[in-house]
This record gives sequence, structure tokens and C-alpha cells, in this order.
Amino acid sequence: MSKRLVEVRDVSVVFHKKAMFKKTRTVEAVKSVSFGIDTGETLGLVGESGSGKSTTGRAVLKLVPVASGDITVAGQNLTDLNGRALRRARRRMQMVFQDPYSSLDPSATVAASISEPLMVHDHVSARAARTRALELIELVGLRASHADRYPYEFSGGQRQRIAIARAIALNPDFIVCDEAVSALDVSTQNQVINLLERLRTEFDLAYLFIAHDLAIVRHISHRVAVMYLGRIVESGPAERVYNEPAHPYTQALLSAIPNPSPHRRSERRIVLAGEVPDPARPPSGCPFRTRCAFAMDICAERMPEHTAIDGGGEVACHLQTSGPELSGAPLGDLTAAAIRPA
Amino acid sequence: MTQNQGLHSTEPPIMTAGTMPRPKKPEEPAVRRRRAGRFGQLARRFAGNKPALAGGVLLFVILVVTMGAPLFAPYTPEQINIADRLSGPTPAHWLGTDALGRDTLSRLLFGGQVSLAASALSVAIATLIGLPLGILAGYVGRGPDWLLNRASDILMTFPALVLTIAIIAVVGPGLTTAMISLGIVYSARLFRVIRSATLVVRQEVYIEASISIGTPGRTILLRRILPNVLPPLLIQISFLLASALLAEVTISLLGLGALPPTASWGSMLGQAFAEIRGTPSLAVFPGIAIALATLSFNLVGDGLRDSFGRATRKAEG
Amino acid sequence: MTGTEPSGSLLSIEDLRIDFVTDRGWVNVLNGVSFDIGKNEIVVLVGESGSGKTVTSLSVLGLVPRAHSRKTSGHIWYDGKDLTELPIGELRDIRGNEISMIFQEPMTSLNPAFTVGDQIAEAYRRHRGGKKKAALARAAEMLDLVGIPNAAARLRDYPHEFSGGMRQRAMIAMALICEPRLLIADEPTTALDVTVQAQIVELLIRLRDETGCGILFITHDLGVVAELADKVVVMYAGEVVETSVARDLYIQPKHPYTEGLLAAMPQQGVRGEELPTIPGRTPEPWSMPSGCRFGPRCSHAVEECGKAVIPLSVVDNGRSCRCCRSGDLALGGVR
Amino acid sequence: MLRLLGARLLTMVPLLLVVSFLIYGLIALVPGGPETALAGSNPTPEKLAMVREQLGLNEPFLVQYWNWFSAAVQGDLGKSFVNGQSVWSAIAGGFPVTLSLVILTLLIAAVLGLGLGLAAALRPGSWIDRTATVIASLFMSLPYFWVGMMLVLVFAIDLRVLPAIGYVPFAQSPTDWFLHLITPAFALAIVPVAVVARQTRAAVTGVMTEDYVRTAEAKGLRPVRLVGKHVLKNAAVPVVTAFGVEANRLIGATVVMEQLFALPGVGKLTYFSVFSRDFPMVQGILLITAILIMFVNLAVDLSYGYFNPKIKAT
Repeated sequence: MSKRLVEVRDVSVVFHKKAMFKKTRTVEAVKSVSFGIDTGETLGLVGESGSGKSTTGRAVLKLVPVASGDITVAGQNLTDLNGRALRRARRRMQMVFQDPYSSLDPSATVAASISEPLMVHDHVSARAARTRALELIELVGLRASHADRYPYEFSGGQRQRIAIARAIALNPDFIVCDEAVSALDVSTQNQVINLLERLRTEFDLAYLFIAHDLAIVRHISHRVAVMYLGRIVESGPAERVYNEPAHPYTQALLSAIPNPSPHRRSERRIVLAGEVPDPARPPSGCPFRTRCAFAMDICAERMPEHTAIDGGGEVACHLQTSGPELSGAPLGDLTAAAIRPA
Repeated sequence: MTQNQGLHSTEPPIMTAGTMPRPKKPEEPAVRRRRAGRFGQLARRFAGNKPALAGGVLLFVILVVTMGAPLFAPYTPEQINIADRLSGPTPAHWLGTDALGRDTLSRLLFGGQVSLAASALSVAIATLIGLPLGILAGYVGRGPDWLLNRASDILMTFPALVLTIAIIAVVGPGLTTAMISLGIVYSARLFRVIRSATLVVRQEVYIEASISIGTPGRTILLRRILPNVLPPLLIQISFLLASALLAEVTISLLGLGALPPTASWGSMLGQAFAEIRGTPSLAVFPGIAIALATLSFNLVGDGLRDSFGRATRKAEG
Repeated sequence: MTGTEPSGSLLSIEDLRIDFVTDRGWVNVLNGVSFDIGKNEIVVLVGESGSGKTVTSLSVLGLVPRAHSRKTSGHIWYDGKDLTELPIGELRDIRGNEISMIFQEPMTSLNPAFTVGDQIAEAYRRHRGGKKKAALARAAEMLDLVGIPNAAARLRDYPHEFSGGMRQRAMIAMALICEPRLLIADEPTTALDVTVQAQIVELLIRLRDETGCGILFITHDLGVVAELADKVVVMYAGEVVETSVARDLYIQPKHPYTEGLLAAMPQQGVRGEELPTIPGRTPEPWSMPSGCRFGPRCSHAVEECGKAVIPLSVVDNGRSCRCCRSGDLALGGVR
Repeated sequence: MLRLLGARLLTMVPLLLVVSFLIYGLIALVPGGPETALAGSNPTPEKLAMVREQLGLNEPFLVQYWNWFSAAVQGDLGKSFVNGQSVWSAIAGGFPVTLSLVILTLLIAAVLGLGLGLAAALRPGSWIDRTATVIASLFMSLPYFWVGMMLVLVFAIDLRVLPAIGYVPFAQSPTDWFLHLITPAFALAIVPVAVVARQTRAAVTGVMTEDYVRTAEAKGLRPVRLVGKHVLKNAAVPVVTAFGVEANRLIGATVVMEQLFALPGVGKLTYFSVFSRDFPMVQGILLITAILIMFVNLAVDLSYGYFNPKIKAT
């Protein structure tokens, strides 16, 4: 336990959008993001659309070109790996995708999909791959009789189980789950979450769990990182981030979680004005300042540094460092007075 | 249908006029269906589609009678019989004779061989060029894609028929040259279809999944992309066969393709036009033969398109 | 709180049964759906995929395609008229005028070929007539009302120039431009980010307070609507299984399916423990179980549940429930 | 819009250069060289050399091309091998005939194809839809020149209500112009009618299932406005594309049709030039055809921007 498995340092991803007769647009989708994940640990990565969370997940697996920074998985530095060496390294890390309807090849049977990693990496015989595929099918809670069927015969939840079986086929150390349950119905969603949790403890897996649904992330993550416009604005142990959010954006996100309890109706909700800015034209300084109720002059000038905070983790917010009259004051005391409902 | 829904959609797609509520497939289908697979399912849907089935049967019959022409034809196609020239349908000559007294039925059967083989030749050439290049351009993108696209742009600046005729002007008449050049012209059309289908497939998450597994590019091309661009390819091939047949007929009709005394449906029509006042039946029967063959290709193409379903139609662009 | 006397109700759905034609012939998708919406009331219709909630909402305005569906019984009463029997011309006069609707996908629900202003103004001109210029001015007011800055200039934008949240605001502006008495919102926040979702919910509550229209809000997520709903209608497999005043439903559900849905909300889970699930999945319309449709998945099921058809019966205080054990079960609500 | 037009015209320039180069290059492939076409049936080496000299074929290929291309840009496409006539004036002489035929054909295709497709799309599954589908399938499969022959057989030979062959200029007698063209135009139109009808049906039924059509329905719009405004503009892109493709194909088909109906247009000229190996004429025709088709494609592309503002933006 608690051996560092994944180390991501200052990773940036830049996309170039070409258009005829127009300037090439450069979008820095991920900006010097750093985090680590221990063996057997789940890191929840949350953010809204356009926050760069999915791109970060792909960058860790080098599925998108990484502009700068270092990625180490299980002691192997992926940064400069390419071609065959990269393909080989991929056996230790896998991915489960968001849309269960398109992540399986419609022309391949379930068994064929699940055996793909076995055939590619272990060069096992077709028969051995099939035997293993059948085991995996039962491990994720489907029946062996499902092996020769095609994806269209399955529901979303079942397809996601098949995708998970494919991901764990090679006993990887690390799986990126990119919105793995967000396309599913509430009751099915929980079945898949429980499966993921069971597999994690059974095989000592580490997850990077990417989601926009904060309630789910809270349930399964040991630590949480919050992204906004390509940057991690706050990270730390799940309990600390959820109970004492330090960044105004985290606070707003948390207060936007739909609250099912009618007892707590009176609780103040922070409704953020506006929407996430265009990632191609991010605001100067702190990316959140355009929607932040506490924005100060300095926020437009400088990107705040990541600072360690009590209770664990880091936050990138001027309020925590150089907020003149706020220095040292815990943010929680301010919220009630300062936040106006929209 | 389901993949068209938004990320968070949990409700079946909404119906407006024209759509049908498509039920999701049941969890436990009939036991015997298990091994049927995607192409088995396709075959079942195709057979359930009456026009498509009729087209398939018609095509089969046409192929059998033309390829078996030596067995079925009452005369040889070049047998001249001046005494019986330009006869209408008679018991001896069911479909009549031409200006040299040659039997129209026999010439139709043998001519069909020539015409169909010629169209198959040009479509085969188009496939051999268009399929690999289309997949290459769609999968690799960047430079090769740009270059191949410009090349197909250039080929598409000319009507297929005009370009083929121009090539004939240079290298001289003859069916084989004509069909080879036609095949090259058609390869541009096929290239476009395959390229856009590949682009669609390449965007699919299951390709990214294969990459993330560490599957080599070659395996991805063969096992993931190729099977999934087959549907639009098959559809396009059946339509191209219809076009190629028509082009063969046109070129031979103009006297630039099949040369006398070889019978082809086109050359027969060309000769018939001169006699249309006296012996209209000479023009009628080849026309019907061409129409039936074209119809069968089109019906099969439509049937495939319907059987492969909506997703494919999108890929065709 | 709201009383839902039939006399005071704005819209009343009564025993609605609808069949769809599929590859397998006619299948039943709505089976005896009944509930009322009162004036100025927000009714939330909750259900998972295949529950029939969207079909219910579409059938109010007759937007279920007639060629592929048939009504086998039931009425939708509005203003003394049965909307299901109303001639299509009269129904069109009600659509977008007295009753209007917004949809789940703001990205695809606006026509990409016309400007936003044109599409908002179009609803107004259809029902109120007048010059295009006047209608556009009115559309600008509406955009302003739903919180789009610089409204007059943005009228000339095409939908693709709007973000998701703004498009949903534009849809709301379009729906409200004729001051309807009822707004039907079919999963209006599902496709949006959490912070934008919160904005839209706040906006709907504000607009209800300002304009006094009733709202039928369709969703699959009980969490989204806890603070919005006056009344909740829970649907499962084409049937209403429970109706209740919102607060009571959350505190003490009467139907085991409602209990399951509430427990399955991840907010309700205890860290480190397995999340509660409802085993199995919603039955397909052509393979409905006999008796209680939730029976095969229900942990409280007894032999009786598989036999007779269970009616929707009044349990107490205006609540109704479709469960033969509603009297003897004590189910848990939210914590 | 103007900027876009200018930009698109600019991209046509390199394409035109390459295309013209290929067209001129074609004659380099002639077995024995193009001079064989002009030197008679049994040419002596001296005669061949003389012809080469006359045609400037002794110059380096690139120089030859440049001479041809720069003259072509100034409107001089050379002279016919066969009768010494200016290529430009020969093409210009046949152009009105071919243009008349193509435009009449496209008109028929538009009226019948759109009508049929729309009628089918608005009542999917009805008898109108089924009839239209059958008609489209049949029309797709009929060889157009054969249909032309059959029409001549019925209307000109048996019924004697239409002239069989020949052409009368519009300026001379509009009625005769029309009567002479209607048969070939109708025969040419059958495939475009089928294609346009199918595209229209597919596009309209596709658009009818879009969310925004349901939105418009929920607004209370009546069918005429719903279809006339919201559906048609969105369905137009594939239909216009089909028109573009068919226009391209039609230009090829006129070669046969003008031959069959003895219409003195560019198609007949093409056929005659190919048969008599009149290379300057073939080159000129190819060049003009390529330019025409580039403009048709440009018009189609520009129309996308109108029908779908999102395309314009990207």
C-alpha cells in the first residue's frame, strides 16, 4: 500500500485547431497539471465541461500528445516513449470510457473484445484467450453464455461491465475511468461503481476517476482534484475537500450538488454567474476570476501559486496567499457574508 | 439510434413524425440467434426486405443465364443468316434477328457476359485503388490525406464519361482500355466514400480503446477499421456496378467500346437505333436487359443500405 | 402547500394508455397514467429510462407521432377540453401559447439555420400576430428576462454562437413569450454542467413566481428537484407508482421503487460501503411481468404481487401509491 | 461572403493549373505522337517531320504547354486538326444548344424530383410514398438513351406529335426549340428526377426527426410554415449537392444524347472530335468542361453557407 504508482508533473496539452483562411487557434487544454496516485488509491478528478479533465486522463495514458511535463507510471517514465515501447508500456495502464455504446467495436463479439489485450500483449493462443475471457466475463458479473454475443445485444450497464473486463484483462496497476458511469441510469450506475470498488480492493488497482458528478466522486475517491479551465485549482483528501473546500470554485461546485433532503432546503446555494470561458481565450491571471465573487485586482494579474493548506492538499487561490485583508482568515467564515445569491 | 443521444440522456429518443420508437434489444434473445453475428443479422434483414430480395434473385438469374450463355443460347452470337434478317420475334428467333440475321436472344446472352464482365472490371479496379487509399487517407490524415484529396478533386473535375472518352481519343477505342480508365475515374468516388467512412470510424471510441490497449496500428486497421468500413463499401460497389454497366453501354453504343462483331448490350443498342423505324424490337430487348440488370444492382444496393441501418448512411456522407 | 382539487387544477391527466408500434407489433408504453397539475404548481415527473415519462409529457401537446402510436383510453383535461380529442388545428393554437414546452438537448432543439431572435419571435407572431419588428422587440425583452446580457444584439446570433446554458435560456424565453399557463420542461438541465444546471433551476423557480405559470418538470434525478417540486409523480415501466407532496415523498416514500431511487442517489451513500442498488433492470414493454411491474426487482415482494394487477390507490393526505403492501411497509426516506 | 468567394476563387487557380497541365499532357500519351492524326493514313517520315514543325512539337514539352495555356487564357484554344476552324468558336457555337438541353433537364428534375420527394416525405408509408419509391427505383435503372429511343419511337414515329431529331434555336422559334428539346431533355431527366426525389425524401424525413422540428411543432406552427421554413432550409444541403453531382453527370450524358438526336451541341462536337482524333478540339472541350464544373461546384459550396450558417462559420 501507499506506494507512489503514478506521478504526473507539470503536464500541459496544447491543441491546434486549423481552419482554412483563418488563424490557427491554439487551445491550451491542460496547463501544468501535477498530481500523484498511490497503488490501490482512487484519485477523483472533477470539473465541468471544458475543464480539461478528460484530456488530462488521456494525457496520462499518452493518448493525446503531451506538450510538456513528465509522466511516470509504475517507475517507467512515459514522457519520451513512442511507438512499440509505448504500446508495451500500456499493458500496465488501461482506460474505461464514458460512452458504453461506442467503446466496443460493434462488429466484434464480447469475447473478441475482451481478448484483444491478451492477444496483443501476451500473444496467447486463441483458445487460451477465450478461456481467460470467459473468466473475466464472470468476474464482472455477466454470464459465460454472453461471450459470443455482439454489443448491440446488451444494455448500457452491461456494456460498461464488458469494457471493465477488457480493462482488467492484463491485470493492470492503473485504470483511468473517464466518466465511466455518467451515461447510466441511477440504479445501474451504482452497480457499476460497486463493481469498480470490488475490483480495486481485490486487485489493488489504482483509479483516476474522472467525473462531473461530485456526489459519486466523493463516494469512491480517497483524494480529489478539482479542475477549472485546464488547471487544477484545488486538491486534497476527499474528506477535507468536501467538508472544508478552500477554493471559491470548489465551494460553488459543492453547493450546486443537488440536495435531496427537504430538511436542508434553507441552506444557501451559491449560484455562479455566467459559464466557463472559452478555453481558447482564457482570462488573464486566475482563470476563475471572471465568475468569482471574491475577485481582487491581483487575480487579473497573476495566476495564484499552489499552496499547501491545513487538512491536506493544495489550493491555487490568492485569497489563501496574498489576499490583503484576508490573509490567514479561513474562507469558510467569509462565505455567508460575501456570497450573494445570483 | 442510441448513440445519437446526449451524454446524460436516459430516455429513449424522442419521436416526431416519421420516427418509430425503436425498442432496445431484449436481454435474452432466442437461443439459436447467438452465432448469427452482425452479418448474419444483416442477411436476415436483407431477406426480410422484399425489394432487396427480389433484386438479389434477379441479379442471380441474370448472372446464371449470361455466364451460362453457351448452354442457354439457341445460336452462336456471330452466326449470320441474311435470309432471316430483321425479323421480328418468331418461333425460331424468340426475340427476332438483327440486320445481319443474327439471333437477338443469343446475342443478348453473350453480350451480357461482355457488358457485365466489363463493369465488374472497372469496379474491381476502382476498389483496388480506392479502398486502400481511402483508408490510408482517412486513418493517417495530414499530408497523404491532403495529397490524395487533391488528386480526387482533379479526377472529379470531369464527368466520368467525358474523361473516359477523352482517354479513348488518345489511346484508341477498345472495351478494356475504356473500362480501365473508367475504373480509375470511379476510384475517386470510391476513395471519397471510404475516406469519410474511415474518418467516422476513426473517431469512434472503440478505436481509441484499441490504441489505449496498445494494439498495433496494423491490427487496428485490419481488425477494427476494415470490418467497419465494409458496409459503405459494399453499398457503393453495388451502385458503382450499375453506373459502370451504363457507362459500358454508352461507350459501346457510341462505337468506342466493344467493337464489331463482338456483341455487347451497348453495341447492340447502337446498331438498333439505325433500324428503329422498321424493327423497333431490336432496340426494345437490349434496353430491357440493361434496365433489369441495373435495377437488380440498385435494389441490392438499397437493400444493403437499409439493412446496415442509419449509422452506415451517415458514414456515407 | 398546494391543494390539487380537480376543480382547481390546471391540467388533469386521467387514465392515459398509449401503445406504440414496434418490430414486435403493438406494445403498451403508458398504462393508466393519472395525475393533476394545479395552477402555479411545480409538478415533477420522475423515472428512469423506459418509464414513459417523456411520452407522457409529449402526449399533453399531442407531439407523440400519430402514425406509430395509439391511445387506447384516457383523457388530458385542460380548460374543460380533452386535449387528446381536440382537433389538431385547435391544439396548435394552444401549443406554445397556453401550454409550451422545453426539451432536454438545448444543442439540437434550436434550428441551426435561423437566428435565435427569429425563432423566439416566431412563436409570438404565430399566436399574437403583429409586425416582425414588434415581435423581435418582445423577444429581446424575453432574452433579457431569462438573463442573457446584451439581449437585443444577441437576437441576431445563430444558435451555434450560444453556449449550452444560453441556448436553454433562449428555449425558455421562446416558451414563455406568449405567457403560457403551463410550461412543460423535459429534462431541461440533464445535458448541462452542474453550475449551469443550478442557474436554470433557479431561473425556473423565479419565472414561476413572476409569471404564475404551472410547471411540469420531467427528470430522472430526484436530487435536482428536491427544492423545486411542490408535488412529485414517480413513474416506473409505463405506470405511475407513487404521487405525493414533495416533502412527504422524500421523508417517507410509500413505494419500494421510490425508496430504491432515493437510496441509490450517491449523495445518500455512506463512504466505504457499497452503494445501494436496485437489482435487475426496467422490463421492456413487450415483456412486462404480470401483476406488479416492479415485483421481480422488489425486495419486499410477496406471492400476491405477481398475481393481480395492482391499482393506484389513495394512501393518505392526497398521496397515492401502486403497491399492495403500502399499508404494512415502513420504508426509509432520505437522511 | 465576398471574402469567402474571393478565397474560393483563389483556390481554384492552382487546381485549374494542374488540370490544364494534365489535359495538355494527355496528347503526349498519344501513341506515335499527335502528329499522326494530321499526317494522313500513310505518312512519310518527311511529312511527319513537317507536321511536327508546324505544330511546334519540337519545342520542349513545358514550353509547348505554356504556349498553349497562355493562349488559352487569352481565349485562343488553337485550331481544329480537321477543318482548321477555331476551337473557341466551335465550342461557342455548340454551347447554347448544350446549355438549353442541360437547363431544361435540370428544370424537369427540379420540378418532378422535388415534388415527388416532398410528397413522399410528408406522408411516409402512404401510397404516395410507395408509388414515389417505385418510380424512383425504376427511373434510377432505366438507361437514358434507351428511354430517348423509346420516346422517339412512340411520339415521333408512331404518334407523330413531336419531331424526331434536330434543333431549332430559341431565337428562331421558341415553340420549335422546346418541341425539339423536350424528348431528349425528358430522357436525360429520368435519372436526376429519381436521384433528387430520393435525396429530397431522405433529407426531409431526416430533418423531420430533428429536435428543432419538434420545438417548432411545440410552438404551434402549422404544417405549411413548419415544412416550408424549418424543414426545407435544413434539408436543402444534400438536395443541392445531388443537383451538383447530376449537373456534372449530365454534361457527360449530353455526348450520347446530342449524337442520338442530332443536336449540334458541344456533346456532338466532343464525339466527332474524339472519333476524328481532333486533339486541339478535345483539349479545348476538356478545359472548358473542367472550368464549368469547377464553377458548378463552387456555386454548390457557396449555397451551403446560406442554408447552414454553421458551415459558414467554420
